[in-house]
Amino acid sequence: MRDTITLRVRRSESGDFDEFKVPVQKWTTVLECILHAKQYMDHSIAVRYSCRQATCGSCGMRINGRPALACFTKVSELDSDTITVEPMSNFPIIRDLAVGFDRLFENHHRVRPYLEPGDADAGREHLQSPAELDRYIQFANCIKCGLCNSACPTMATDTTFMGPQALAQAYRYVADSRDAGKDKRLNIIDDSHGIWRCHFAGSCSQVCPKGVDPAMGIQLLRGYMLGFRG
Amino acid sequence: MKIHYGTALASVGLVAVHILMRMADGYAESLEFANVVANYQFLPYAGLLEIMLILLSVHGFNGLRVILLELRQGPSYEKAVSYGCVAAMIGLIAYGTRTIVMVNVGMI
Amino acid sequence: MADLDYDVIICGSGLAGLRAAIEAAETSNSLRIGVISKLQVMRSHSVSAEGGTAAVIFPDEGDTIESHIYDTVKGSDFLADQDVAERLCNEMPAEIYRLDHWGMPWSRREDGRIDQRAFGGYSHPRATYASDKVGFFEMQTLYDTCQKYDNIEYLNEWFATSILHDGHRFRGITAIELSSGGFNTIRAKSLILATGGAGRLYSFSTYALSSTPDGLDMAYRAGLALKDMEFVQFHPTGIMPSGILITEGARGEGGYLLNSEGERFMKKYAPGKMELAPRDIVSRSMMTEINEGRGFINETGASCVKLDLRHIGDERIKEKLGGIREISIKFSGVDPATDLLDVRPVCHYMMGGIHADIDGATELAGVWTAGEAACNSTHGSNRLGANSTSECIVWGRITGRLAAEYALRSIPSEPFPSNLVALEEKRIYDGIFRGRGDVNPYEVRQELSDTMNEKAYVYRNGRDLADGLRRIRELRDSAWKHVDDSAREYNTNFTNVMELDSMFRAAEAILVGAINRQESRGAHARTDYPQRDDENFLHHTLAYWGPGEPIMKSHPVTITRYTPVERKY
Amino acid sequence: MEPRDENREGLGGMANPGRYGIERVAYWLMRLSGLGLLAYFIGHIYETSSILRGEVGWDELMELTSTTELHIMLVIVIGMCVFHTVNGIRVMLGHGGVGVGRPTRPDYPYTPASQNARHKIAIYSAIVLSAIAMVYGSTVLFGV
Ligand SMILES: Cc1cc2nc3c(=O)[nH]c(=O)nc-3n(C[C@H](O)[C@H](O)[C@H](O)COP(=O)(O)OP(=O)(O)OC[C@H]3O[C@@H](n4cnc5c(N)ncnc54)[C@H](O)[C@@H]3O)c2cc1C
Ligand code: HEM
Ligand code: SF4
Ligand code: F3S
Ligand code: FES
Repeated sequence: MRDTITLRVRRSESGDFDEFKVPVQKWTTVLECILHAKQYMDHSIAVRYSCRQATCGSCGMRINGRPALACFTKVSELDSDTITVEPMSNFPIIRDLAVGFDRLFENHHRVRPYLEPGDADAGREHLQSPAELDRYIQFANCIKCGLCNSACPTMATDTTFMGPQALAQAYRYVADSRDAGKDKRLNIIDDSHGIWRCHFAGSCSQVCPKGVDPAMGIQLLRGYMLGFRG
Repeated sequence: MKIHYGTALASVGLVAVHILMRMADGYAESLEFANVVANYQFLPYAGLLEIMLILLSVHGFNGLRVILLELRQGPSYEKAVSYGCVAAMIGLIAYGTRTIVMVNVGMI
Repeated sequence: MADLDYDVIICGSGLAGLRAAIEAAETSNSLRIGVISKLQVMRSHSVSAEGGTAAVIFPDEGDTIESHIYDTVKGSDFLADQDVAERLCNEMPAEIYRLDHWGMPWSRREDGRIDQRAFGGYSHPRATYASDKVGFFEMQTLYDTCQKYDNIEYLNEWFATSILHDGHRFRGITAIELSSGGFNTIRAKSLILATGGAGRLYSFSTYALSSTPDGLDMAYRAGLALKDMEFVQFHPTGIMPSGILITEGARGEGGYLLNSEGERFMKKYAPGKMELAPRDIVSRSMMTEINEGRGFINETGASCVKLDLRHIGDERIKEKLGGIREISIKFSGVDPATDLLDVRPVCHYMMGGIHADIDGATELAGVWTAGEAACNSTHGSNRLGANSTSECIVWGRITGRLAAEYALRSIPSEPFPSNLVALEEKRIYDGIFRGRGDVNPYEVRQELSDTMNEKAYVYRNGRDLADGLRRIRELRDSAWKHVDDSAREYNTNFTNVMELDSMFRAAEAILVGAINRQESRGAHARTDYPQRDDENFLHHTLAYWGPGEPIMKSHPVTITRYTPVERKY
Repeated sequence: MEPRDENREGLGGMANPGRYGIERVAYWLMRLSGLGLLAYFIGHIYETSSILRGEVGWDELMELTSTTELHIMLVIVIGMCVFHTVNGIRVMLGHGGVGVGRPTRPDYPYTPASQNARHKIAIYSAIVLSAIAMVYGSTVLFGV
């Protein structure tokens, strides 16, 4: 086990990397390394974080080239003496590792991410079997970290693509047995920069830290639109 | 995109036939002038060529359009790409059709 | 300096804040509602809540609201205001169904009904759950539901710094936009403070790194009281070494706590409830075991006990405790289906907060407070698990409605207190941002929270507390007030110093409250005063800001139907 | 906002197949082969139009295109065509939601069901088939 590693942080002001030697232990996460560098070596590193347990979705960044959550990546897993952290691509940089999410939030908003009420009785619960729950629960795990959008090849060039995050959320609500808003949602994503811009490259699912598998959601959703699924 | 899938699906069989024809009587023979002309003048085959021409032009240029639309955005750019691709598509179809029709009716 | 204008401003976007936003938006679509959060709104600490939300939804199976009320009051060691507890329990069932209609993925029974699990201190399984990510799913449900309303605006990553009032009523707040560094005045007619708990006062903590007392401090500096701050909950099962929470649901699903003799030691302390006794009792029992030499030593050198979930089985763990399974495998390298987890009591909740009445109203007209930041005395001296998310939702709704109605009829006549804006700007920029010093504020923050951990943990005594207070004041007076980083954009060092500034005042309120309360009640266990003393201390503590020290007062407990008795499980 | 300000990966991000799984390679090959085929297709239409110039013109062109370089090109086109077709069928099925797995509760460590063996096998088959076709094509074109 190493006891120090070299952390390379991409700085937005210089456009270059700054290097820090940080101590690590068996459990040290990349976020802890960055915070160590920030707190004791160079205060000016800008990074977003909060929960430190992979639930808030704040700390997405590129770690050794791949999009990942800093708090959910242990140094010991990376098996390397240097760790390079860069801001997530396909998001505008605010400063250093902190990027702007306006577009992601907007796209999420666009797909009507809420139950459209049917004719159920508001005074009690909908009945929903565990099997029906399982049909959408994985998509409900999305923490809006944006890693998928950062990995997607369409996102790399298309500024108006809705992106895997939002499309997977469209599927999350369509697949919910309590929802009555399928047609409206399908209409919204049937846009020239909507669902058709996904080419099933799968990178979104490979980087998703929560097992959401947006690629699956998107293809299943498209199944409805192509008439493969009822 | 539905057009894209439709044209792709439809052309799978046709392209197969087209290529198999090259293989059926040997690659070189199939390309001899007389054989080629005979093929063109055989109406069903000419029809097949024409359909394939249309399908693949639509598919190919639409594919190109998709890639170009993903590369850059903006209303005027997108319009230009779409019209450009449709124009190229029509041009290619027209050009190919001219060959097929003229050979078919024996204008060589 | 920009100037924004809303009808209702909601400061904090956890469960309480977002629930309030929806209610306010529904009250009238002519209201402009601003939700301001120092994080991106959906990333609030509430996403970390794991185990459940308490409500009585199976009266057909023998559960009663009455029993929920009594459990809450008994759990609070009789310091809860009983009318408030009653309101919580009465309003909750409808909220569970409302969340269901908004898309909450509640875990289900085979017949399709919403399921519930057992939780500490309850006489019925009453924790409504969604796997073990209740808070996360609730946050998602509320945030997504917020998307329906066009009259809610989000101020993502805006750090609120002070409350503006004209001496009679609320007029606005000041806030810094993190991405640009701009200092802004936000005018509004009413305010809901939902800034959450402040558990990062302790270094071993289940809280998000952003859970600091700056929200509480805003109220405190505006002259509002902080109530019952000495009551800090220590959750029995923080996993080593990170302190991330292993939900009480793990014991609710049948987990055991074991000491180094392999014994389920809870049988000595709460034979009736075993591992599902209230948290204060379990945490004290664990510390007693550790102090008496029957603990384990974790790899990190800290002492702990073991949590055994193996008999629950891999499949059930995956189904009901998927989140903690992920956490233990990832962060501690232990699969709960095959190995024991090292756990230790960990700072988890603040019963105290901004003094509020049963409606969540504070002492300043136009300001309400809800959620963990508020202390409307639902939880008294010890909160039962699963009652906090409930409280957030119920008082989110109540305050959302009241603040919206107030905004609809409010026409302030006094001039806008621009002088306060100027004073605040001076406090921040001259006092803090451009302060001088050579002590690293991050080190100070670490030391402060280590001190709290050492001196005001599960068991306390007068000497330690006084020591802690002295240490905190020494730290405060050292030269830490400065920010090396002069950039305007996304300057988190600046916010760190602001947070640290507030931590000193909050820590002081906790320690002074704890020193004054010479009894043991609920989460506040004094080894030098081991008994509860209803004669002298059956009252709430209020702390008002004072120039030298906090000004301490007391406030009566509302007792409606249950007279205090000895608390046994 | 310009893509550059957004820190978009740009063409390089789209065209770099190395960092993710074989699915990303397939995506990249699909695009490349599509464009390649389009280019060939246009050339092909032009080529065949020489038949209008009678037997002489046709033979002239046949002569002209019988160079080794162009035969190599043709072999590549065969490969592209087979890959594009086979992968195209896979992609169309996938896009319709066929064989992408079905939603369930995900358990840590998460393995995305859509990135499953069926699709990986299909991608490898497409590559292998196009290799076989290329070998066969060269035997025909270059004669053995
Ligand atoms: C790990 C963990 C697990 C828990 N599990 C459960 C459970 O199972 N059941 C249960 O009932 N309870 C549980 N709790 C308790 C419960 O989660 C919290 O009490 C509750 O989520 C608090 O919600 P809130 O809305 O009051 O505040 P929070 O969610 O803490 O939100 C605070 C908000 O205020 C904002 N804010 C703070 N200061 C400022 C400022 N200066 N300017 C602008 N914005 C500011 C923050 O950005 C944030 O948006 C748990 C707590 C923890 C720590
Ligand atoms: C006959 C069998 C063919 C099939 C089954 C087929 C199928 C497909 C499919 C499904 C796509 C969409 C890929 C995606 O969205 O990711 C596609 C794209 C494309 N195809 Fe074809 N195609 C065939 C032949 C051709 C031919 C002969 C050409 C050339 C004229 C061509 C040109 C293109 C182009 C340029 C694209 C766009 C590239 C992309 O988006 O990835 N295709 N094809
Ligand atoms: S789908 Fe996965 S990667 Fe994408 S935002 Fe959600 S959690 Fe993050
Ligand atoms: S990476 Fe992009 S192309 Fe589709 S499958 Fe995922 S959205
Ligand atoms: S800090 Fe919350 S996801 Fe990493």
